[in-house]
Amino acid sequence: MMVTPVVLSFLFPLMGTLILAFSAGRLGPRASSVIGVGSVGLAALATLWAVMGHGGGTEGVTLWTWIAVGDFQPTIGLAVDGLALVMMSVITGVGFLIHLFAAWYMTGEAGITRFYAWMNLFVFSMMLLVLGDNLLLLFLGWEGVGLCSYGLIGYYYQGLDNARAAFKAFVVTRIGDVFLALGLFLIFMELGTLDIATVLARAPELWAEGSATANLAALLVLGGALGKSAQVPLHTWLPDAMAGPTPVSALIHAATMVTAGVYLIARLNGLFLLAPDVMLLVGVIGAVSLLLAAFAALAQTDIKRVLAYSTMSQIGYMFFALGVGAFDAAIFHLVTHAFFKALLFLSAGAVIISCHHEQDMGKLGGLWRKLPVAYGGFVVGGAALVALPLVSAGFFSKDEILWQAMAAERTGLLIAGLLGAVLTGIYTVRLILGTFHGEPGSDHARHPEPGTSVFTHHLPLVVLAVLSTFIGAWIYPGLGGLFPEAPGDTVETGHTLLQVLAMGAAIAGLALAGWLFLMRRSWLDNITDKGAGAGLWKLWHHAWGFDALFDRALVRPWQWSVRMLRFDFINLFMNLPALIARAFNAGLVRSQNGRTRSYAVVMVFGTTVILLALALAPGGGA
Amino acid sequence: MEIAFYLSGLVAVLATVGVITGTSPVHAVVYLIVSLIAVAMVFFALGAPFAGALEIIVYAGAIMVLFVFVVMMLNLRPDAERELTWTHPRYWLGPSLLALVLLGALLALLRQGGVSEVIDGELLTARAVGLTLFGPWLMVVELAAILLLAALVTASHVGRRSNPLNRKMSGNRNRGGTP
Amino acid sequence: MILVWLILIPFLGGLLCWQAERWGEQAPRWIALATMLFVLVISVLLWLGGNFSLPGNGESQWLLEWRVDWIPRFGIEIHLALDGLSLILVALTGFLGALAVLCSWHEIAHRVGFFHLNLLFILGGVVGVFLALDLFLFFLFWEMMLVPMYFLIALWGHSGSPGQTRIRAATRFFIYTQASGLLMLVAILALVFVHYSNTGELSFSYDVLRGTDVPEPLAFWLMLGFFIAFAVKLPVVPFHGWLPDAHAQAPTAGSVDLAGILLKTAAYGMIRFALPLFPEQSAAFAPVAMTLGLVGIIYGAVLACGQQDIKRLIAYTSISHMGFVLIALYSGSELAIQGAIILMVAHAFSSAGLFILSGQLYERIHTRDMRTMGGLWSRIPVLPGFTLCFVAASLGMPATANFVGEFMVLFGTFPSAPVVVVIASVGLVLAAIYSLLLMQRVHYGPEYRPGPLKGPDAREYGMMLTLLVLTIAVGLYPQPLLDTTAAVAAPVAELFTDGADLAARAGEVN
Amino acid sequence: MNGIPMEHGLILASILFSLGLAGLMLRRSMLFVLMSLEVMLNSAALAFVVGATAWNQPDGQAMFLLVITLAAAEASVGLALMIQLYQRYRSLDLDAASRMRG
Repeated sequence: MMVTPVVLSFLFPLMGTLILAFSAGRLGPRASSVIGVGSVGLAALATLWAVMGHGGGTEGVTLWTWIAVGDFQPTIGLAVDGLALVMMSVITGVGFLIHLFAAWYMTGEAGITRFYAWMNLFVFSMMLLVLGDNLLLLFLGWEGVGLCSYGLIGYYYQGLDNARAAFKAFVVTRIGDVFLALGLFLIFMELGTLDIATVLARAPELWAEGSATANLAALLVLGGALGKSAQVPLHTWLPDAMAGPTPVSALIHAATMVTAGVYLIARLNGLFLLAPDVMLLVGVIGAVSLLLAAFAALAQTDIKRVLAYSTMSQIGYMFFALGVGAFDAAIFHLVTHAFFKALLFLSAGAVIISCHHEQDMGKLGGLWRKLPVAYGGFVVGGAALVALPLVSAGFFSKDEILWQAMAAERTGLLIAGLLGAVLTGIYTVRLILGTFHGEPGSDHARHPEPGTSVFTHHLPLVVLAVLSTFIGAWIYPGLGGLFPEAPGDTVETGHTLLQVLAMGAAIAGLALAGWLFLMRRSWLDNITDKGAGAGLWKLWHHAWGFDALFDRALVRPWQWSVRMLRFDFINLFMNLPALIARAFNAGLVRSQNGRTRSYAVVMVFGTTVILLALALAPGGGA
Repeated sequence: MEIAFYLSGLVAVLATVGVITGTSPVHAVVYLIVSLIAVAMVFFALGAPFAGALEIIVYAGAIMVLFVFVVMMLNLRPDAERELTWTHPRYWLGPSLLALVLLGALLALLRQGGVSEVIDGELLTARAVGLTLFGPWLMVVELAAILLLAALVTASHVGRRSNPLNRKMSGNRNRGGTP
Repeated sequence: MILVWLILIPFLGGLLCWQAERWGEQAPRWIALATMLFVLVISVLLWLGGNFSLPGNGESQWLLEWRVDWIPRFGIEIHLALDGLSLILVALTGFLGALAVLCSWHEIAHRVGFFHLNLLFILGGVVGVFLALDLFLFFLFWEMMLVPMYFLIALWGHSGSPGQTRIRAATRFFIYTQASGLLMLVAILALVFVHYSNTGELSFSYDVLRGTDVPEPLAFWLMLGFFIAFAVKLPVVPFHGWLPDAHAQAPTAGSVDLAGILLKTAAYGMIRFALPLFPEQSAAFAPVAMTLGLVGIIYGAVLACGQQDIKRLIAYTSISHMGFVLIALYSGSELAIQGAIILMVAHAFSSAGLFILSGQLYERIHTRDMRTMGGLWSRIPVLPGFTLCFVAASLGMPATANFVGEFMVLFGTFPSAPVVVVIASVGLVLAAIYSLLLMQRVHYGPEYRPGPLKGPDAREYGMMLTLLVLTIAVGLYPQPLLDTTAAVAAPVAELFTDGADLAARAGEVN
Repeated sequence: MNGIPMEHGLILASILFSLGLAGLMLRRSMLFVLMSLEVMLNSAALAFVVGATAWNQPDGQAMFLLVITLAAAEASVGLALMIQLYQRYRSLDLDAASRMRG
């Protein structure tokens, strides 16, 4: 097993987890945070080294053959190419900053060792997911990430609803995983292999474009991606996943895990190109999730839930890009999104800790002078989120996506994208004004204790803030070579028109929100109190009622059937022989009435029957 | 000689019916003795004098006398009222029908049997019987003797008036034993 | 000759333990432990020594064979044979036997010698089942396993609710298996008589009976006789009634043995006897068997979620897992059958682990009712961590042996029965639900009763660690197991192909 | 005088046998049961003798002798039991002694 930087990059988190897991309480909070942050830091360095040493193309490293039975030969092998390196740098880079911030965030919490063990295991699984050269190893990372998100969401396990949120997250993502598994089975049956490179090579030969198998395979893979990236049908777990600590939300539900679906579709782009209408479906789902989440984010009171819906909508943008065929743009947006969304979450974390775990916007307010760093992070992150022209990283990546959509003549999607941009502007401004301006809603907010330690509080926020500006966009290496021809590369006309449109949308959103929340606050409040407005606000608050629908359609019947079946009725069939035996017994006992004469009669009856049989039997007689 | 056979046969059957339907034990025993003697007569009619003699001496003489002793000892009176209760057809209809069916079956078997021998009356002397008894059948005779011995022991033990089993068991029911 | 020793050692060890009780309570435990480790060592040595390549034509498929006439008149002989599959299962028996002894170190206090006698007799019977090749001898060991198990549950078990006493559970277990064993005996005898009427030679030997051509209608019933006997033990849904009661009332050692090995004897019996003896009928019966497997998966999972008693929940999960094995055995693909064997080993580790943990929980909080548990994570130092690992194994988390087994089964069965695989993968979601339910109601959630409890001592920690390391090792590198059983799975898979064209369709792809 | 056909003898024996059997089943008092038992045994003996004289074989009569010894033994034991029954239940009614009920 050659010790290349790539192998090192995912061994460090594994070692970190093992040390922390098997320390069993011997490590104090400081020691465990040092190990936890250190291992991810080393992984980041190893990734950096790998990036430097990477000469383009795909370097494969096969550790050992996992299973070898007939032609089912998945190996534990790593394939390092541009895409993998970009993902690795995001995971380890942003991951390291989040681990650093978590050291500050989790001071004073019980069980920090367990926290960092889970976080390191998460980074390890994510690295495996990204590096795996065959679909089964990818699936290993895929499920590992699910388990770690269960562990981390349910970190405060004392609270029953936290544990229930973790349970829900795992089960919903597991449903997606089952779709992916079925996709794997179909791919193996049809193409005879699981190795990603061979799959992408063999698929076009064996499957005609738009053929039933290609569509089915793409659909199943899409199902898996939806589960993990929390898109429309399987998205209900993301808002509840905010029950975990904020660094967890930052790492898992902003930067890495939710982007796994995007990575999977980008990685198997050959498969999707064979099924154009499934590609369109991806785009449509992206657009729908984008709008749905944007509207929902408008009506949230908890700042973390606003950010959760914002993540869902930004990932909607990435699916939107994938659907249009702009794989490179999707990954570009994934990277920038990782930066500014992590920044937003960490700043929110800073606010929450400073205000003694107060998350409700109503109770916050007037903090911008007292928590300058957090306020700065929110402003820069918000700007990137809204894609403030020329300054923020978000502008470049989102503009690229919209441009690709326009070039691919998907006008319907384009309009949805622009509308989404406007809505994003509105809820971001609402979030920032609600949290930092106006009157402090509670005494927690009146005198917050701002984070002071430079290394673990200010450094991550500042670095992420820098990355969220145009510098972040500039760092992105561009993966043109890896992906097939994106629609926008050939078409030239209309690019500037689109940029104007995109800028207009962003600024319009900002202006509208500013006017509404600053000037017309009272008018806005009474709209949301009366009839139609209140109804709409409640509908958006509960994210268009998906959660309630699933609960009534799936969860309640399941619980009912479990209660009904607790009394194991199939088992009753097996009691039948016992009942029959007991019935016979009761019948025969009555014949033992103790009177000798009745016994005599029975005996005589027996002999007569035998004699009659002898007499009447055909050959009877002598 | 046939007339003697049929006549005594008839007497035997009638006497047996008398035994079954009799209410007083003494009449029943006497009917039984008559029936046994009638059967002995049949033996003589058939030409088996040794069997007939044995029948009279052992069967009628010994066993029936034993019965009479017991009947006398327990001085059983005809308890008419209990006997009457079961004369109601529901009691005796079932078993007697069964007996009839059995008889029918036996007769059917006999008719099918194709037994064509005819008894022409020449005697089977006691000597011949004695020779076979102590010839090939010697073992069986010894066994019969042992059987009698066993019966003797059992009867004496079970029949004893004051046997330990009885005293312990019936200590509580009829105090003071029987007269 | 080693084979005979493999069977005799547990029996002799059992007797020794029984007598050793006079020298104090510790003696039987050490003797029992030594015996089982001895069996384990022998089987591992055999494993390292033997070569398991596919037997060329001519040399016999058995690694070791030992034949001696027993009752020549009926053609019954003591015919013991060892191949890849039985070797692994014997090693598993040795290992789980040692675990069973270890985990009942403090749990069993009264009549320790007799307990270990029963325990070792069960294991001896199981080793006999795995080695016996003569049908009569197989049936003998098949029945011999039951009696000591009955005593184990009846004498050392702990009663659930007043209605569900351990005697009732033990009797129910005994009757279920005994009655189904009777069916198998009838099938064996019928087979022998058919052979006798065909060839005039009375013999119970495996190879001879494989050759008999049984008239069509009768063959189906004989196959059914074998199938039901193994289905009761597997357990397949309609006949599963005995498992939850037996597990709930059995002592920890009994549960570990029961779940770890006794269920595997049924699967082994199917691979060795039910399928090869009646290939065409089994192929025709495959859809029914697969549906039963599916019902087992779904029904087991639904019931598992509804349980209050922790051991009953684990018992129902075993029913669900064994549903996968049943599907694999009747899928007719070599990959699936290899997967089934891996799943058997994996299930043995994960369910043994969960049972040992529930035993340790019982020693600390003296209850198995999950309603009175909760928030144990902070109260017990290391145990919840191990429980989480074994729960992850039982829900089929990759890098654990269960995942490898389950996914090989699903990959192998997909070409021949896609619909079955789709429904079975719903079982994967249900597996997640009941496993996490177990974890949540026992270790997470608000504390039911405060107060720290003592952590695992060296013995418990060692057991848990070995089991975990084995699960992860097989999960990441199952190749040694796969190579040993390759020689077994290939012929069993081919049984179906000459009958049906199912696998042929999968073959033409690559 | 062409002799008595054997069937008649056997018919007589079966009539006596079924009469004894009916008596056995009908009567409640143990004495009558014993007596009908004697009648059945006697009819069996009769059949033996008829057989013996029909085929001129002395074995039949030897068997007759054995039947009689058996009848004697059985009668003695029967009567002893009857005495016990009488002692115990003060009556000869067989149904009284039905403690062996199921």
